[in-house]
Parts: sequence; structure tokens; C-alpha cells
Amino acid sequence: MSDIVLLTSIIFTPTIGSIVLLLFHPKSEESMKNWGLFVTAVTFVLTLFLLKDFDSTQAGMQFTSTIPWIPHWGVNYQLGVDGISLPLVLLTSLISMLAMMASWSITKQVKGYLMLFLLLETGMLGVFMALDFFLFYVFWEVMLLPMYFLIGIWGGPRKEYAAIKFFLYTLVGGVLMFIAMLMFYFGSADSSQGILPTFDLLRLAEIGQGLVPGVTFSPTVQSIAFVLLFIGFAIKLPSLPFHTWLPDAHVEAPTPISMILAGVLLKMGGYGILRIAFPLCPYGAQWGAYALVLIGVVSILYGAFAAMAQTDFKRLVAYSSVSHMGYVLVGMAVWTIGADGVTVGRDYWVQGMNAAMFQMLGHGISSAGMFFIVGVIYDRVHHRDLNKFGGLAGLMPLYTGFAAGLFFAGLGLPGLCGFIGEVFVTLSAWNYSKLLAVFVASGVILTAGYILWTIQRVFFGPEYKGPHPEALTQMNGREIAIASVLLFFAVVLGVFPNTMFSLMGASMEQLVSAMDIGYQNAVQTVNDIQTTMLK
Amino acid sequence: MEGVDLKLFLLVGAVLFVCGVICMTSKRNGIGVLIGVELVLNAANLNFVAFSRYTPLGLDGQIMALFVIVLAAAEAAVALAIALNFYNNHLTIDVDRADELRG
Amino acid sequence: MLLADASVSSLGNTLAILLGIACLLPLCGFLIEIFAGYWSDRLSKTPALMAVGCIGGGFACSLLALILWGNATCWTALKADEHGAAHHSVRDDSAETQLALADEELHADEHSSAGADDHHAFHPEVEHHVASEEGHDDHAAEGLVPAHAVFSGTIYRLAKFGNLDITVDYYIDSLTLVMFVMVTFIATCIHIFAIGYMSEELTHEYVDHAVHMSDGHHLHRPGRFYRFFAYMSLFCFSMLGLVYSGSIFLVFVFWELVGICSYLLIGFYVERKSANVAANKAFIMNRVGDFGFLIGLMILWTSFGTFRFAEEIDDHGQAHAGLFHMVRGDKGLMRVSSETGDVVMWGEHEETLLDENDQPRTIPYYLLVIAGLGIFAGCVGKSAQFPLQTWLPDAMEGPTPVSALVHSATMVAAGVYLAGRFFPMFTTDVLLVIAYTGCITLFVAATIAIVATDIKRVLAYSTISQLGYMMLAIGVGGWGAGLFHLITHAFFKSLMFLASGSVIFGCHHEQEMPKMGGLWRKMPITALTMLVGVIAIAGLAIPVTIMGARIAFSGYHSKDAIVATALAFTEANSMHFLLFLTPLVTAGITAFYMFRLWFYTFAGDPRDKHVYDHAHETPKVMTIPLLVLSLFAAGCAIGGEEGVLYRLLSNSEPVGVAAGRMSGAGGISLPSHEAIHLVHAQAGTWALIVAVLGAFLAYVFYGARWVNPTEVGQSFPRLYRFLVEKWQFDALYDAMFVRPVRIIAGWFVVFDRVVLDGFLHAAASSVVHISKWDRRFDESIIDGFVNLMASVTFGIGRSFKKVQTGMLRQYITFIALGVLALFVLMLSFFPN
Amino acid sequence: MNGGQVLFGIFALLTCGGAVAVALTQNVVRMAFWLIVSLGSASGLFFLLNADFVGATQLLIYVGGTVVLLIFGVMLTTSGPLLKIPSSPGELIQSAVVGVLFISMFFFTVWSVDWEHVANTARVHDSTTDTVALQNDTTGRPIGMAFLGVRPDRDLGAAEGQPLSTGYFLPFEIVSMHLLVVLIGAAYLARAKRQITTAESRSEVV
Repeated sequence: MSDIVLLTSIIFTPTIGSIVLLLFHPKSEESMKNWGLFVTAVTFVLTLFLLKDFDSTQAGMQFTSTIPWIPHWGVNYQLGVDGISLPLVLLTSLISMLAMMASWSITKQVKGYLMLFLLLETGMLGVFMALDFFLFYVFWEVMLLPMYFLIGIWGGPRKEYAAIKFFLYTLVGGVLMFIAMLMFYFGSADSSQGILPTFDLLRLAEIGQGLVPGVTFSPTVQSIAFVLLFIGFAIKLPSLPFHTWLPDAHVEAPTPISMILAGVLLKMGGYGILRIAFPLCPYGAQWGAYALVLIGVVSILYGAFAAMAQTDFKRLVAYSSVSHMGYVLVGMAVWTIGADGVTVGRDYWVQGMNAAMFQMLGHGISSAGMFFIVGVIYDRVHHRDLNKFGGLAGLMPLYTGFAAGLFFAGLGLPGLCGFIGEVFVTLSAWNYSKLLAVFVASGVILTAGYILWTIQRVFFGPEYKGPHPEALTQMNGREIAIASVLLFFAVVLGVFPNTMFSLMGASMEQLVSAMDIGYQNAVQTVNDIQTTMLK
Repeated sequence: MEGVDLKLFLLVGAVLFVCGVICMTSKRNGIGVLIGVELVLNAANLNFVAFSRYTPLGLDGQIMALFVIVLAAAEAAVALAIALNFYNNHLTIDVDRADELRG
Repeated sequence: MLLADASVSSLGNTLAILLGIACLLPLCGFLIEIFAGYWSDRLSKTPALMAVGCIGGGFACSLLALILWGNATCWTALKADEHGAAHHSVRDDSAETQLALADEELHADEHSSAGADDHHAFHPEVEHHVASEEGHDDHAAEGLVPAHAVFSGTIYRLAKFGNLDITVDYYIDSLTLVMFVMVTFIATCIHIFAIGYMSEELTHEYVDHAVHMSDGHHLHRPGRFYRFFAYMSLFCFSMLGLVYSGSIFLVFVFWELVGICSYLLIGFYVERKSANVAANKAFIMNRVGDFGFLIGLMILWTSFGTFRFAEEIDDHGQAHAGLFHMVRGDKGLMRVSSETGDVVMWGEHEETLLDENDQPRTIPYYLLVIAGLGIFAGCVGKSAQFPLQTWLPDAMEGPTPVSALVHSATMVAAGVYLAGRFFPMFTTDVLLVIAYTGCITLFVAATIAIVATDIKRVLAYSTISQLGYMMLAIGVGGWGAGLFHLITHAFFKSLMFLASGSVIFGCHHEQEMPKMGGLWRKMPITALTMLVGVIAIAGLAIPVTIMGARIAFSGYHSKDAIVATALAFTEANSMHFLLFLTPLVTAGITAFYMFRLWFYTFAGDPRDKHVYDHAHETPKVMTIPLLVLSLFAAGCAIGGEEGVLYRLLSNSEPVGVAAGRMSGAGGISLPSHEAIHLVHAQAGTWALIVAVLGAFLAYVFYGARWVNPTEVGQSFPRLYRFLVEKWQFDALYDAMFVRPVRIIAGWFVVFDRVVLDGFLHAAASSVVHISKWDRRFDESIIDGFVNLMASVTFGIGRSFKKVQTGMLRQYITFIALGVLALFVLMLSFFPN
Repeated sequence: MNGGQVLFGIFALLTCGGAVAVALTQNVVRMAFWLIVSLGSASGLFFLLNADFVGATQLLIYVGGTVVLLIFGVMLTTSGPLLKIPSSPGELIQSAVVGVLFISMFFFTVWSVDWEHVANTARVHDSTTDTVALQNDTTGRPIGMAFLGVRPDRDLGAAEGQPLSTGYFLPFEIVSMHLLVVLIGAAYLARAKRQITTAESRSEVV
């Protein structure tokens, strides 16, 4: 019982916090911000309790609890975490806290902003903890609306356009996911045998893996559902060609929201694939593996090239996100099947999956950091034109130090978080396809190119070339705190990656085994059908 | 009454009826209209009685005629009351003045 | 036979801890310097002292480690070796198995495992084991550690996926020790030198004359003394970590780290456009090499499942062969299956390694070649070899101590170090590529150096050229010669860079040689030490043999070894004669351009009065390191191949590699030690003659000035331009890579905006259009219909209103007519 | 031509003539007079049809009651100028057209029905007593019986097992009540109203 109290309180502490915000006087902005920070900090501490009690040797779900919600449809309020979701829950609460600290620069309608922010955090945490597909979907959509308003109200000049673009993209994804959800729901029932339909993700996964006698998702269903789910999650990820909402949303969103967007929201796409698309349709996953890797590779290169041509600082970072999230896709999908239907080089696939997950975490830290860095300078000079910077290294040396650290984390410098994910993904790719692996590896050149060029244009050079040079003051204590926390985690993850790998290892191992079995079962079904037809 | 055909009675009734209808349509005087009504009712009575004589209707026709007579009396009473009221209100009996129901 | 003795185990631990401390001291130094320096006084020299202290401490630890190691091995490494000769056995090319066969001496694999792993970084209680040879059982029995023993172990784990284990390992043999001592020693000298050289930064108001602000003034900024030393410390950590690494993956990690340190140091003057462009160029060109490195890593990882050089003991105490062992076995054999042409891997106990299906684990030969080429691509980038050599001259934008440490002595040599370390994995095809790469590089760089006028750039091209020599040496099988040259070159080149730094400092940041001349009168110590370096690199010697070697400075011995190996190689493979001729000719060119530099700078009459008048000898803090280094540059290679340095190195020579047995598919045969020894004197003589010729020519042109070099240059204008333009590489790369990348990037952005967003907008606007049509439909058709019905009803009612006259008599008429109509209807429909 | 036919002719002519006169005259008082003529003659026709009771009632109630009532109405409402309210010729023509159409309809109907057949088929299952009562001009008693709810005129000669015919007791009672209500209502409606007062009050308000 205490499990559900803990998980529920993690999810809904921000909600309660946002309700309490109603009691504040609208003028007392400072105290409201303090309260918001306090709430996110409490949430973060609660997730640390979760980490304390988490048993990383155990592969399955922990802290699970189920309360019937809509019994008539078999919808449950079902929560739980495992090695895949726990790191993301931690990341979410951490980034939320830091983004809240970065929200001091918001001055417009503070109360509404903070309330939406906290609601957004509830949605994000809920997505990562929900074990019921319906609940997952609900949280998914819950998260969408605050984000829409946060971009649409507190955004930049083209905020309406960006917000509506974000909204439409995500909505389309949500609809596709909804269709797939219904496919699974009705596919999980067999009235002749009295098997009731279910939204339980764990049970759906077992069905998808062919472990439940009586019901199964046919390979065709798996393939279709996988495509639907994949598009839904790829929009969030975002991968080519569903990525164009990202630059606009990032550019227009206020700094803390960009941090959340890059640090957490993008991870939901990857998480969704790992939690839903893969386990529920292993056959579909294998069927679409090449496409996934290909899309990932194209995203890596495309994002890097596009980033290189940007002149808007934030847009550049946004495209770098596209590039980096491509690694996630590649890592997850390097599932090689030999001619005999047996997984080849299973360990490499395990590595890819783990590395993809790590890349999500690493990118969560580094991209949030990069957006924060952009935000710091934007708060001061109110422009983001890369060609109008320069000389910041001399004017703001500490800021430059943090910026270099976080950008190098994005560049994939060893010892920082970006390196482990990127290189491990790359190493795992050769086993899948030599050609694609070479393209993945070539990403290192392009990444170095655009990041170094950016650093050169922004920080180096003799003098600052843009407007408001008088506003270039040193970072204040709050900003230093945020940047140093991010940099600290970037270094810790980069030097001791096993802290995360050991956390997620068992669950990943189980996921891989389950998908392997699921694929074998699905292939068995196909073969059976073929033999019957031949007879 | 041999030799007189039912048709003749019916024709008399028809003439009465038509005269009543003409009265109703042409008289502007409210009383004239009432008189037309009486004629029409009487035409019906005549037919009833004739049918009771020449058809199996029997006594029932006469009974009907009696009812009609009674009702006609009642109708005449009420209609006259209405006519008086109308006269009191409009200081005339010209029914064309009673056009409050015009759409 | 297990060598589980406590002495071995404890020696391994001790070495690992000592070298670990040597490695981590600079890291601590970096952290303290960068943070404390930021918040402390800009005038304080403390960061420099701390940096010197850290690297000096590192040097002490390294030296201690070397001495401990020597004691434990009873300095057998330095004795006139009998087993070295035993290596020189005749190769057996038995055709039936197509094996590149090893020498007859059988080396059973020995390993010992001891200790448990602990994850403490500073005092790793490490598991380690020693690979040794049976021939030294007697040593083991005496409690001695064989000199060519390898100490390896794991410090902590990065990740484990199934059976794949990625750990932080160390790998210590005599090469590691020598590298540690060399790096820490040179770094210490350079740090001390830099205290003097960078003293101008000890100010609140540093004026950078190279930077012009938009208002026409020079840039004024606070001094960054502390930052320089912080970066230097970070670099030392990375470089030592690179040497310390026990797996190719960890090498890659530190590879990148030295790259970024190099980036930071080249771009130290961040305000100078040329500096940060050069920094970017250096890093990105290195990344191009790393791209190949990464491909090599992928192949190795996927094929072998491990990155470790040495054997590893897993969690269950099970030993797994390392990379080298898998490919070469104990005897240096690479087994190529006659059926498939695949390379069969060796297991831990000289058995064939089996995979989970009990099939022999193999790697296709071509993959091994690609992997080797990939790793070598990394070396090409790092060591500025052809075709990635152009970044190194630009890297001279950094402060001169950086050039001395990073871009001559250590980091750029790391490519050579890795090529040497990874030597067992290279097939002969790869070696041939390495040899030719080195060959091209050394020639190209040397020719450019002839016409360069910037004193540092001359040295930079000379560095490239010398690195080419080392690569060539490794490529033709002269493993020892290549690494030998690496060490000697580190000493004399850092010496020359520091001397040039001294000149630049003395001449107030004048780097153009045409403005110098006659400076030996103003700065005699610098001139003298520089001369030592020049003689060393030029390879001049007195043709008298004492103790089996000529009396000469270090460069002669090592270059002699390379030329000899190349000659032996050419004798064995006559079609590759260029691999001997080119280095021989280039030896002359080297002597020419080095003496040109010296004469240009120090000899003759001053060319620029102003520069000359203001020139002065540098302070002691700078000249003392020069003197110390010049001692080593002169004497570190005493005895040549019979000397201490070479013997120390050769203990780490991969077993059975350089002894003429690496015949591969290309039909290349590497020369044996014996063969090299036979041609040694001959090659040395050739090289000496050529070098003397070169030096004499330089004297003719620049010392005595009998011939005006400018006129010579003008008589071959196109050649001259071609050389001045550095063989057009920069222009070529700009046209081939930089601009296309920008253009492609532009295309992608346009694609994003036009196609993807365009599609989206088209979809959106079509939806809007559809909605508009829908609205129109709704408003006109649906609503119109409803409204029409309403209005029709209303109209009918309205028209009926007229009928509703309120006229009693009309109503009656209507009733009558209605009855009539009904009657007519009835009649017409029911006639009867 | 027997006496019955002659009498029928006279009465029929008077009836029709009175009716036509009613329709044609414009004077209300004359209309009332011609109505009396018409209705009185109609009662004669009733007698000819052996409906003695109905004929008597016709004379009593209609000619004696209703028409007197009408004349009262005429006298109460008809002051000089209103004695004649002339209709417009168009209306007259319109009424004439309607009348002609109606009369032709009736004629057509009357002639198109085979009355013999109707009478003959009726006679087959006609109850003898009914006919007897009509033949004997003694309808007062059977009608009274019928009003009280019994039909001896039908049931006496009916076949065994046939259900008894129903009388008109309930309609009779209803009509009685109806008359009462109507008379009260008529009295209420006809009582003098002080509609002038309302006019005054209205003007006062204005």
C-alpha cells in the first residue's frame, strides 16, 4: 500500500502544489516561484526515496500497485517503475527542478505559468510510471495541453505558430497511438474463451510475446500497430521526417520550457518505444528494425547538417537534439536476425538498447544544459543570432566555462555524458549493418564541426558584435547553481556510466529476452500458417 | 304516402340546405347567418325523417331529428347571446366587422 | 605455469598505483588551478608552481616506477640480450597452412591471476596478471619478474552487457614506463620554461597586439596565466592516461581528451581569429581520423568482443584472451584459414577460440585489414600524417610551450605510440599502407619546410616529417626503431621548440626568420641549445665507432635505425624501393632546412635592426630547461641500438612480430632483426653522407650566403609557389570538404523549410481550405436548406394569413367549397 | 295523383319557397317571417312522413321557440339602419355560384343512388314492428320508450338469441344537461355588460 502512496504522491505532488498556488496573491511573484521550487524539490526528493528502495537486480516492475478505475472497461490506475522508467523519472524530477529554478526570468502571469508548469510535471511523471495503456494515454494527453499553453502564452514572437505546430504534431501522434491502443485492447480479448480485454501493459506485452495461451497479436496486427506506435513516438522523439515542430517549438518556448522539452519530453518518444512499441509487438519491431535504424542514421546526419547551417542559437541546439536522438533510435533497433530466425550477436543488441537509454539520459542533461546556456545569454541581450555574438569568453569567463562543458557533453567528449551513449550506440551498430554503422560513425565529424563552429562564433573572437553589450553581466548565483548541477551530472554520468547501466541493466536484459521469445513465437505462428496453407 | 318518392324529399332537403348555405355566405347580418344555419339544420332533419320512413333506419332517424331540433334550439339561444354581445361591443350586427381573427 | 608469486602481483600493483598517481596528479592540479585560479589574484604564480609540482610529482612517481621495475627485473632488460638474438631466427613459410609462422621458440602462455578488483581510483587494488615466457622460468623461480612482462588489470567497470564488458584498464610494460618518464620529464621542463614564457600574462591588463578591435585599439584583457597551466595540467593527465590505458577503447577516450586539450591550448588566445580557426581545424581534422578509429573500434568490438590489449579475468575468475593474443597467439602467429581466408582466433591456452556454436571464432581477413586501417586513420589524424597533416602547422597559433609539449613531443607522437602499441593487430597490408603514408608525409612536409619562413612553422613541418619517419619505421617492421625515434625526437624537438620560444620571447613575439639573423650574439645559450637540437635532428655524427655505435646525438641513432630498417625492407621487397630512397633523400632535406633555420636565425648579420636591437637572452627559468633538455637531446640515445633506451623499449616489442615473419596476403616480408643489423652500417653511412650534404648546402645558402636563396626560389616560381602554398592541401580540402558540407547543410535547411514544413503547411492550409469549404457548405447547403424550409413554412403561413381574413362568411364559403372539392375528389377517385 | 302527393307538393313548394325567400331577401324581419313559413311547411312534410312526434316537436320548438327567439334577437339588435345590411353584388354572385354548385352536387347524388335497392335490401331484414309503428302514425310512445332506453319496436319481433337493441337514454340525458348549460351560458352571455365603463377607464388611463 505504501508503494502506491509513494508513486501517487510523486505524480500528484506537483498537482497539489499547483492547486495551492491558487491561494497566493497574484502580486507575490517571488513567493510563488519559491513555492514552485519547493514543490519540485519535494518531488525530486520523493523520487530519490524511490531510488533508495529500488532493487536494481530485479528485472521486473517494482512498486507495482493496481486500483480499478473504470472497471467496466478494464481500465486500472496501475503504476510501477522498473529499470527503464526509474532513471527517466529521476531525470524528469531533476530537470523539472532545475527548469523551475530557471523560471525566475518569467515575469508575465507568473501564477498561471507556475500552475501549468507543475501540471506538466504531473503529466510527465505519470507517463513514465503508468502501467496501464489507458492511463498512459491520459497522462500523455495531460502533458500536451500545459505545454501548448506554456509555448503559446509565454513564448517568443511566433509563439502561436509554434504552439499550434507542436500541438498538431503531438495530437496526430496521440491519435495514432490511440488507434494502436484500441487494436491491442480489442485484440486482447477472446469472447469464446471468456478472456476479457485489457489495457494492462504487462499483460498486453505477454500477449504480444505469445506467452498467453488463447490470445495473441498476429504478425500483421503487430506490424500495423508497430508502425502506428512508431510514428506516434517518432514525432515525439523527434526523428526525421517528423521533426520540424521541434525547432519552432524550441525557438519560441521560454528557456525553462525548452529545457523541459529537450530534457524530458523528447525522451517520452524513446520511452514509449521501449515500453510499448517493442514489448507489445516484437515481430513488428524486428520487421521494422531496418527502417528504424535507417531513420535514426538519417536523423543523425540530417540533424547535424541542418544544425551547421543555422544562425539562430536555439535552432542550432534544437537540430542538435534531432541528431542526438537519432542515436537513440539506432541503438534500440540494432536487432540482427540470422537466416535461421535466431538473434545474432544478442549482446550487441543489449548494448545498443542500454546505450540508447543512456543516450536519452545523457541528452536529457546536456541538451537541457545547452538550452539553459542559450537562455542565459538571451535573457541578457535578447537576441540569438549566432553571427552577432563573439568575445563572450573574455566578457563572461565563467559562463563560457559552463557553456563549453555542456556543449562538449553534447559533442560527445569522453568523460562527459554524451560520449558514452553515442559511442556505445555506434559500437553496437556494426553488428547490425556495416554500411549504416559507418554513417553513424561519420556523425562524430559533423557533430564536432557544428558545435565547435558555434563555440567559435559565440565565445571566441575579439569582441561582442551584437546589441546590448552593456547587459553582458556575469552569471548570478541561481544560474551558476543550475549550470553546475547539470555539469556535475554530465561529468558523473560520463565518468561512471555504470551507475546508470547497473540500474537499467536487468530490465533491459529482460526486455531483450522477452522480445526475442516473442519474435520466435510470432515466426512460429507464421510458419504454422504457411504449412497449413501448403497442405 | 304512396307515390311520393324518397328522392323528392331529399331534393327538398337539398334546396333547404343550399338556401341555408347561401344565407350563411351572403348575409352580413348576424341574425341572417343564424337563420341560414337553421335552414341547414332543418334540411338535415328532413332527410333524417325521410330516411326513417323509407329506409331501415326506422325510428332512429326520427330520434336523431329530435336531437337536432333540441340542439338547434340550444344553438339558437347561444348564438343569439353571442349576437347580442357582439352588438353590445360593436354597436352593429354586421359580421364583417368581426374580423379580429384576421391573420 | 602460474606465476602467482607475491612479488609479481605486488610489483604490478605498485606500478599501477605509482603510474596512476602520476596520471591523476595533473588532473587534481587542473581542478584546483582552474577553480582556484578563477577566483584568485591574477598576479599569482601559484598555479604555475602547482602545475610544475604536479607534473614534477608525476615525473618522480614515473621514475620511481621505472626504478622499481628495473630492480624487480634485475635490469635484465639492459643486459646484452641473448633472447633478443634468439628472435632473429629464420622464418618458415610453410605453404600448406598459409600461416604466417612464428619462430620455433615456443612460448607457452603463462598467466597468473591475483588480487581482487576494487573500484578505488587512487589505490586500485587491481587484479592483474602477467604474461611471460617460458624461457624466463628461471627468473620467475628466482623471484624475478621477466623484463617483458605485462602488467594489466582493471580499475573499474564502465558497463557490462551480457558477456561484453567495458572496463577501465591499465596496461604496463616497459614502453609504458618509458613513455611515462619521457612525458613527465619533458612536461616538467616545459612547464618550468612556460613560467617564464607566459609571465606576460601575469597582469590585469594584458595587451594582445595580434588582435585589433573595431575601434582600432588593441585588445586589453585580464591575464590568463592560471588558465594556461590548468590546461597544461589537463593535457598531461590526458596524455598520461592515454599511455596508461589497457584497452583500445580507453585509448580512444584519452585520444579525444588530448584532442580537446590541444583544442583549448591552440585556441588559448581565443580572441585571435586565426587561433580559434586553427583550434577548430585541429579538432575537426582529428575527428576525421577518429571516424576511422571508430570504425576500427566497431569492427574489433563486434568481431572480438573485447577491447582489452591483455588477457582479462572475468567475474568468475575465468581468463579471456586479449586482442593481441586472439590474433597472434603466443608466438606471433596469425592463422589464416585456407578455406575461407578468415583469420582464426587464438584462445587463452593456445587453442582455437570457439564461439557459442563450437565453431572456431574467426574474423574475415579483410575486416581485420579495415580495422587496422581504421585505427591507423586515427593515428594519421593525431600524428598529422598525410593526408590529414595540415592542421599541425596551423596549430602553431598556440603559445610556444604548447607547441613544444603537445604538438611535437607528446600528443602528436601518440599516433605513433598507438601504431606501435597496436602493432600486433596490423596485417602486412596495413603495415604497407602505414609505411607509404609515413613515406609520403615525411617527404611532403620536408619540402614545405624548406620554404617556410615562420620559425615555428618550420619546426612544425619538421615534426610532421619526423613523425612520418616513425610511421615509416613501424610500417616496414622497425617497431623498435620507430618508437626509439619517438623518444629521441620528443627530446630534441621539444628542445628546439623551446629554443624557438626563447627566440620569440627574446625578440618580442617576432616569428619571421627573415627579420632575424645574428642572434647568437644576443642569446648565446639559446643558440647553443638550438644547435644541439639541429645537429640531433639532422643526424650528424662523427664516423667513429665506439661501443658498437657511432658518436652522435640522439637523432642520428634513431634515424639511422629507421633508415637501416627501410633498407633491409627494400632489400627483401625490392619493388618498394621508394620506402628507402625517400627517407634517405629526406634525411638530407631535413639537415638542410634545420641548418637553414639555425643559420637564418642565429648566424650572419642581423636583417632587421629593430628586432636585433631589442632582442635579449631569456631569463634563467627559461634557459635552464633548455640546457637540461639539450643534455638529453644529445645523450639520451647513447649507444644506439645497444644503448639503454633502445633495450628498454625493445623489451616491449610484440612477441615475434618484427622478426621477419609477418608475411601476409600481399607477399610482403618484413626484415628480421638480423637483416637489419647486417645493413645497419651501410645505411648509417648513406644517411650520414646525405645529411652532411644537406647541412653543407644550408651553409652555402644561409650560413655563408654564397648563393641568394631568393633568386633560386624565383628561378623555379611555380615550384616555389606550390611549396609555399603547402602543396595546395588547404585549398583542396576547402573545395573538397568544407564548402560541400556547408552547401549540403544549406540544402538540408532548405529541405526542412521548403519540403517538410512546406508539406506541413500545405496540409495545414488544405485543411483550412477544406474547413472553409465545409463552412460554406454548412452555411449555404445545410443551413440554407433549413432556412429554406423555415422560410417556406413561414411564407406559406404568411400567404395563408391572407386567407385567414376573419370574415365569417368567407369561412363558410371555403367550407362549402371544400366539401365540394372533397366530393369531386371522391367522385374522381371512387367513381362508384 | 292522390292526396298525399298533392299535400307533398304544397308543403314542398312552401318549404322550398320559404327557404329561397329567406335566402333572397335582405330584410331581417322578412327573413324571419319566411323562415317561419319554411319551417312550418317542413313540419307538414314530417307529418306526411308519418313522423307525427317529430313534426309536432318541429312546430313547437322550432316554429314556436327558436324562431321567436330569433325574432327577439332581430328586435334587440336591429335598429333602423341595420335592418337591411346589403351585401355586395360580388358576394351575392359568389354565393349563388356556391349554391348552384351545391345544388347540382345534391341532385347528382340523389339521382345517382339507387334508392329502391336501398329500401328493398333494407326491407329484407327489417323489423316488422318498426315499420308498423311508422305506418300507424303513433311514434310518440316508441320514441319515448327509446329515450328511456328500451326498444320494444325492434326487440319484440327480433329473432331468438339476438342481442337487445340499445335505446337513447344516455344521449337524452346528455342533451338535457347540454340544454341546461347552454341556456345558462346564453343567459350569461346575453346579460348586459358595462362595457362603457371599461372604455371610460381605458380613456382615463390614456
